[in-house]
Amino acid sequence: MRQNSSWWVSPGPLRDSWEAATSIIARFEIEHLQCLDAEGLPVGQLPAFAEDREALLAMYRAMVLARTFDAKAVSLQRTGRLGTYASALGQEAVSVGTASAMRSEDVFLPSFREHGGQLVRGVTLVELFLFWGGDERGNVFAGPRHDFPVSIPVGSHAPHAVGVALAMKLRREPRAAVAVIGDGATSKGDVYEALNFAGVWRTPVIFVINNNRWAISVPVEKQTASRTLAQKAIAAGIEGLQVDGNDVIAVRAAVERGLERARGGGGAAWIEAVTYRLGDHTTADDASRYRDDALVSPHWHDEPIARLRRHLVHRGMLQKNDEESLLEDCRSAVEAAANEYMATPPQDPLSMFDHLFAVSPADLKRQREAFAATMTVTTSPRSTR
Amino acid sequence: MRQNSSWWVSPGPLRDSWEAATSIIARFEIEHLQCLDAEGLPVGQLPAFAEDREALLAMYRAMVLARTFDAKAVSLQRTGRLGTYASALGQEAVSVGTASAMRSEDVFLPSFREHGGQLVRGVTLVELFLFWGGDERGNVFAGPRHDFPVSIPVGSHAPHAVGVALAMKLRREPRAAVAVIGDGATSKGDVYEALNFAGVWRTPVIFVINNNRWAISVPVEKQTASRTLAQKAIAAGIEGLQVDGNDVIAVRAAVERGLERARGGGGAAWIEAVTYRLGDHTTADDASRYRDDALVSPHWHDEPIARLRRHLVHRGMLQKNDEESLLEDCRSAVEAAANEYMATPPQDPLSMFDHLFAVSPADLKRQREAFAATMTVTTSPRSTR
Amino acid sequence: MSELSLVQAVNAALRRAMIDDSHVIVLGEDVAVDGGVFRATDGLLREFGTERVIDTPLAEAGIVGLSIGLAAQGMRPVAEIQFTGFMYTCMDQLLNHASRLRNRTRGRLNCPLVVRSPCGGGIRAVEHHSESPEAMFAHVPGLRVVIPSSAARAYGLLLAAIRDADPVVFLEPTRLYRAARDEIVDDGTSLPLDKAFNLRSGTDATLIAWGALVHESLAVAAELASEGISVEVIDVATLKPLDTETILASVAKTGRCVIVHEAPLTAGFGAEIAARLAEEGLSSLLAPIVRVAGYDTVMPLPRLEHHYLPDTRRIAAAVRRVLAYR
Amino acid sequence: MSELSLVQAVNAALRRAMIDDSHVIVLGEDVAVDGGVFRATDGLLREFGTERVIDTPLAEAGIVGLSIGLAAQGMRPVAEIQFTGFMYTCMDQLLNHASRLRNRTRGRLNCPLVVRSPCGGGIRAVEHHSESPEAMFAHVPGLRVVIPSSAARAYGLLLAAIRDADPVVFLEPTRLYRAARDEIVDDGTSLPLDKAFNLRSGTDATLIAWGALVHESLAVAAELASEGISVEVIDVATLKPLDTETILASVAKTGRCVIVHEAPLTAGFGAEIAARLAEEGLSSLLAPIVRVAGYDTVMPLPRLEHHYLPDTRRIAAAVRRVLAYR
Ligand SMILES: Cc1ncc(C[n+]2csc(CCOP(=O)(O)OP(=O)(O)O)c2C)c(N)n1
Ligand SMILES: Cc1ncc(C[n+]2csc(CCOP(=O)(O)OP(=O)(O)O)c2C)c(N)n1
Ligand SMILES: [Mg+2]
Ligand SMILES: [Mg+2]
Repeated sequence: MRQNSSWWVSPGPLRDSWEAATSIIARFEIEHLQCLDAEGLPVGQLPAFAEDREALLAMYRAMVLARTFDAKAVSLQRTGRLGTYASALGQEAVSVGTASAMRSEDVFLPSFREHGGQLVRGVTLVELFLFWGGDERGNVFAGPRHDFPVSIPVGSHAPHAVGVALAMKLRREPRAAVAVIGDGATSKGDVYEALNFAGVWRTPVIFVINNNRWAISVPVEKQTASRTLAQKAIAAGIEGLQVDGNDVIAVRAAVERGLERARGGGGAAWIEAVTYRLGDHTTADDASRYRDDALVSPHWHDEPIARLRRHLVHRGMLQKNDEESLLEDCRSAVEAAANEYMATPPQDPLSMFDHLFAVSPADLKRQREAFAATMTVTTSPRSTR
Repeated sequence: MRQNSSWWVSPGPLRDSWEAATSIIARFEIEHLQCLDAEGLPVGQLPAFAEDREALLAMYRAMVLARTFDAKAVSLQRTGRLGTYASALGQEAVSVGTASAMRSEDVFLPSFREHGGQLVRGVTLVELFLFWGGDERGNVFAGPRHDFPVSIPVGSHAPHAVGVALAMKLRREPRAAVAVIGDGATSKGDVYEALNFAGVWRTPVIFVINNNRWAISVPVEKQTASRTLAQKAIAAGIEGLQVDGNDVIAVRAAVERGLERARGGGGAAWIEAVTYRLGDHTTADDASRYRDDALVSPHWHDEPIARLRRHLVHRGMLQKNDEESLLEDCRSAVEAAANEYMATPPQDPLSMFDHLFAVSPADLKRQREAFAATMTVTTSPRSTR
Repeated sequence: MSELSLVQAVNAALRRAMIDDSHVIVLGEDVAVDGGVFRATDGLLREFGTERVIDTPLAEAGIVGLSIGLAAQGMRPVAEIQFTGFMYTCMDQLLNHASRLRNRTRGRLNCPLVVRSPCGGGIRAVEHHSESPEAMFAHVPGLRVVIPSSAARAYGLLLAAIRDADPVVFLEPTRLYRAARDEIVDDGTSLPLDKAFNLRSGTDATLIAWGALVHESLAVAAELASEGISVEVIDVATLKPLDTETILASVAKTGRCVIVHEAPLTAGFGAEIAARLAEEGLSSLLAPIVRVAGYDTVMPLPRLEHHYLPDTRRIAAAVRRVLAYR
Repeated sequence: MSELSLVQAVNAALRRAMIDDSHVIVLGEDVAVDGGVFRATDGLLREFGTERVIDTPLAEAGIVGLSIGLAAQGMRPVAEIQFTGFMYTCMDQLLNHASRLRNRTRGRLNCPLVVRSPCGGGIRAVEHHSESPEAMFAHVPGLRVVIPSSAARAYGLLLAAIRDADPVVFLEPTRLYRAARDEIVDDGTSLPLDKAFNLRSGTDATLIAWGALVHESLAVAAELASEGISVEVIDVATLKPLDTETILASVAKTGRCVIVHEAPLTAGFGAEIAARLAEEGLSSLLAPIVRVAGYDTVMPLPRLEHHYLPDTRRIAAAVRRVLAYR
């Protein structure tokens, strides 16, 4: 029997201060994981993969590639050669750390800000440009055939991840699904429903929350009163964990552990990766309307690429010329892809009819024919960019 | 720095058993409240209202009235004089305890199994019969004008409760909204969205979860992996509490405390009341298809009316003849209401057109006229029951 | 060969599909242990086990959403939504994802999903248990929409829906669950998903209906036959894709058309059929089209429900009206 | 009097309504500090404060659901759903509750709620940002559906919607947000919610449209006028309740009718208009009705989007077709 617990005492006036006969029936803790501090120095022992220089360099390169892609995409958008684009500036560790933990046979279900992870998974730069350039062929993914395309309706892919994972579980495959969602997405009912399904069925699914602290103009403090996003897992009886999302080693370690548990039958995991959105929400957004630069600038010190670089340098794993050639590699890969993208002719407009059904119904075929007839009337198709 | 926490160790094989650099950043406890044990004996000191015999007798009477209504409703349904009906057998304490804690100016938003609470709020027996008899006038509520009608889509009224509470908060009224939902409803996204809104805006709303352990044929263990339903509040940064839902004193005490906090600006509360559905899901259900009587019978010992009766008898607050007259009162009130219900002629069929809009559009008026014309053609209206 | 009710036919088709294809799994609220609140999935748990017949938590959007994930992974989920009134929360998943996954990925991923749900009124149920939202689903590119009106058609069309490579919304009229019965050979023969059923041929007028009201329409045709009026009755069980040919051919013959549905009139699927006639069959029309539909009101609670539902009286009056037009 | 764009007219109407009635509050994602992603709510936070202009968490069903609670308590919530593609999750709340609360309680509770949302394509946006689901909302008894096509109509209709005692779905064509401009006197004058706008009178054919395509329709009428063809253009800005009279009167005069909308053809709202003509205006029709609509496909991503959207070429061809019919 207890009294004066938070329920009975605070907040608000205390009137009925009788000795309520309560007992504690459940306790929970939320942990935070960090492997590198802001200066790139190890905090405690590092996970095994961090002994492997190649593994670290691969992640470093992936983050740099993502950021290079990002800058190019923004500049193409500014000059009218790409559609509205969501930059991932400063959040590369969440995406890259997550995807680096996965096996190729796993399935990645990204939100619209996980370019880095998609690249790690084998989506090509050209595919990414095509997608953001408004071309469905950007979702064809010659590489990861089972990965999902970007999900635009926030959080709506969370239940898909549970279904993918359930299929794997029913077939007894040692695979898992990994969905990335934003902090804003954690307010959505479909995400919660997915989490609850994942909990009760112990499906091999990992939810990674890219907590970049903003949902467009809404800071995470106005998104939810829960002190951490990790604790939302408690509602579904799932293990939740918070990681430093600017620490790519920590992100990868957490997701790897989650995947390992999931493959071993341990069920779902929910990992909040705390990072920061350094740029605008998208190219259509002007963040200066709702947040001061002064709020943003301190976070530049924490950004994940510099942190890993400091770590690599500290460990003598990255020389100046390594870095220069890596940067140059990324730059030329991105330039080449951008050029290939821009040289790609648009799809045949008739393609809009051809992928709704495995077998087109007669009705739709007729509409296709009617459209084809109007096409031939037009002398030259209007410019598409 | 810690190691060997649940995240890193269990379940599943332990491979990367490096010393993960985790720290605990949040801790939570879930309390359980009981005021009367199964035998009706006090557990610890009782809340102030429990010193008041009238208050306890009023709750006792309300539970008995609800159960009497319930039995009559089931019997009318069985004989074709009422529609499908959801019995609240065994769950009267949740409903009555909750409503007894409320002030008349608060707003009650019940699920379809809270007849007891509705009666306490001032909904009449005749209104309840009309509603379950398939007559919209049963939702007119001469008494609690602002209370919501029963919500049939499970959990969908949870966001309404937040809106009602927000209106109260914006107007700085010391009022609160109280929504009752089932254990099954806690799986729904809209309920979670509502909870999250309530948390971040600290609206004066109390969610009471009637955890009767079943959602039709699905036991709560198959509904969610969360050990308690109370802990779901943690996801929204709200205080959660579990109470013994067969202990009407505990339910009322918890809801009263929640309301008091809410009125004092303390925001929302989420109270799981653990009880048991002793009957079928509804009159359309046959629970023997999915659960053994042997599973149910032990719960008869815990049922709330007997518990409060034992308590009252123990404290000398209820004599045999008090009880007989109380039972008789309830029975005759229910019989009178049933007769009044059955004697109530159906609404004018034209009424189906008259309440969609404050001002009917021309189109709808024309449909109404066309319908009226077909009505006059009919010689005698078909029997409606 | 045995006589089955519509709900038994659904059950038989599910069973057949599960025997034929191990990827078919059934999931939904109360579908496993309880066998479904209408018993549509009765016995499947016993026969196919807990990994193929799955009771879900109470969360319709999630059920459809996770079924999309299952389908994208090559499974063939058949999800039950307990009543069509609880399908509106699934709209987002159906419209934004199920119907689009193939197109979005140019065929790389696809979504062979069936969402079954009991629809329509007339069973004196509480609110939200009597909905007819077929027009909304039919408006969604990439979805197929089916509403059987007989046990035999339920069997054949459900099999086709489950075998189809794309998402199908399969609405089952509750009013017919026990009332409609047929002799059915459970041999796995499916019916095409794009052909309307000409149930009774006639020369004076065409009655177009689907779902439960097919029966009222047939009754009216029979009634009028006794007066020498010959009414053709078409069951548009596969609403989408719509079999315009069968409709146009019939109206070309009769020149007069009544369209019957239970859903509210405005923007109901009857409008689409009328529009196609006004576009492609205008010259055949000897009389204005008449729609007999639910009113633009909320279906009343049971005591007044029968006033809302189109009945033989209203249908017969409409047929007489189109016949009287000169 | 000042020239305002459509989005500025929306802003002005919101401001006016908030000045006039302290119960009006605006809520939605990014509506307060950011002023809305299209700036429709710009400046309202500064003027009316955090208790009347509320940034919400990211949860559309919840936003509409809690707005119903606010409305039932006598507030006048104007909720913004950031894009119509994210309104499908609100379908349940709109259809099962907002539209029914008054009827369900025989008028004891009611729901004066406006849900605003930018709709339609043509802004080269990512998927789900170009939807036209008006037909679905128009099918729901108890909802009003409005789509303005000019700044002035946006102003007058939004004021009317906010003052109306019942729920209104108010869809704003993004393509017109900056493109459509009018001189507007911000004096609080509203427009009726049940009258179609006859924007150009003509005698040879009737063009019926709503939303952004009203402009393409007007352009076609102007183009054809130079050839001596006289086309009447009707803007059905208040889709529900539908002003059938104005449509019937026009077609009675012209005998020929083309209906234009951006949403997919099948079960789009054009079907309802065609159906009403086939029911009540058949004898006026000198030619088959033609609908120029989106195809029954998913609106393509931006590179092919313009192939999907009905354009002046398709509309003009349709008008010529109905005119050529003898
Ligand atoms: C369901 C839904 N509602 C609204 C939007 C519009 N929108 C796009 S991104 C965004 C904010 C998302 O925030 P968060 O989940 O934190 O992801 P982030 O953008 O920060 O990566 C919003 C509101 C959307 N895409 N989907
Ligand atoms: C959204 C929704 N889905 C399904 C149903 C059908 N249904 C009615 S009650 C019920 C179970 C509800 O369980 P719970 O929330 O525990 O409440 P209880 O019936 O136990 O009081 C279901 C599935 C419904 N009414 N609403
Ligand atoms: Mg974010
Ligand atoms: Mg329950």
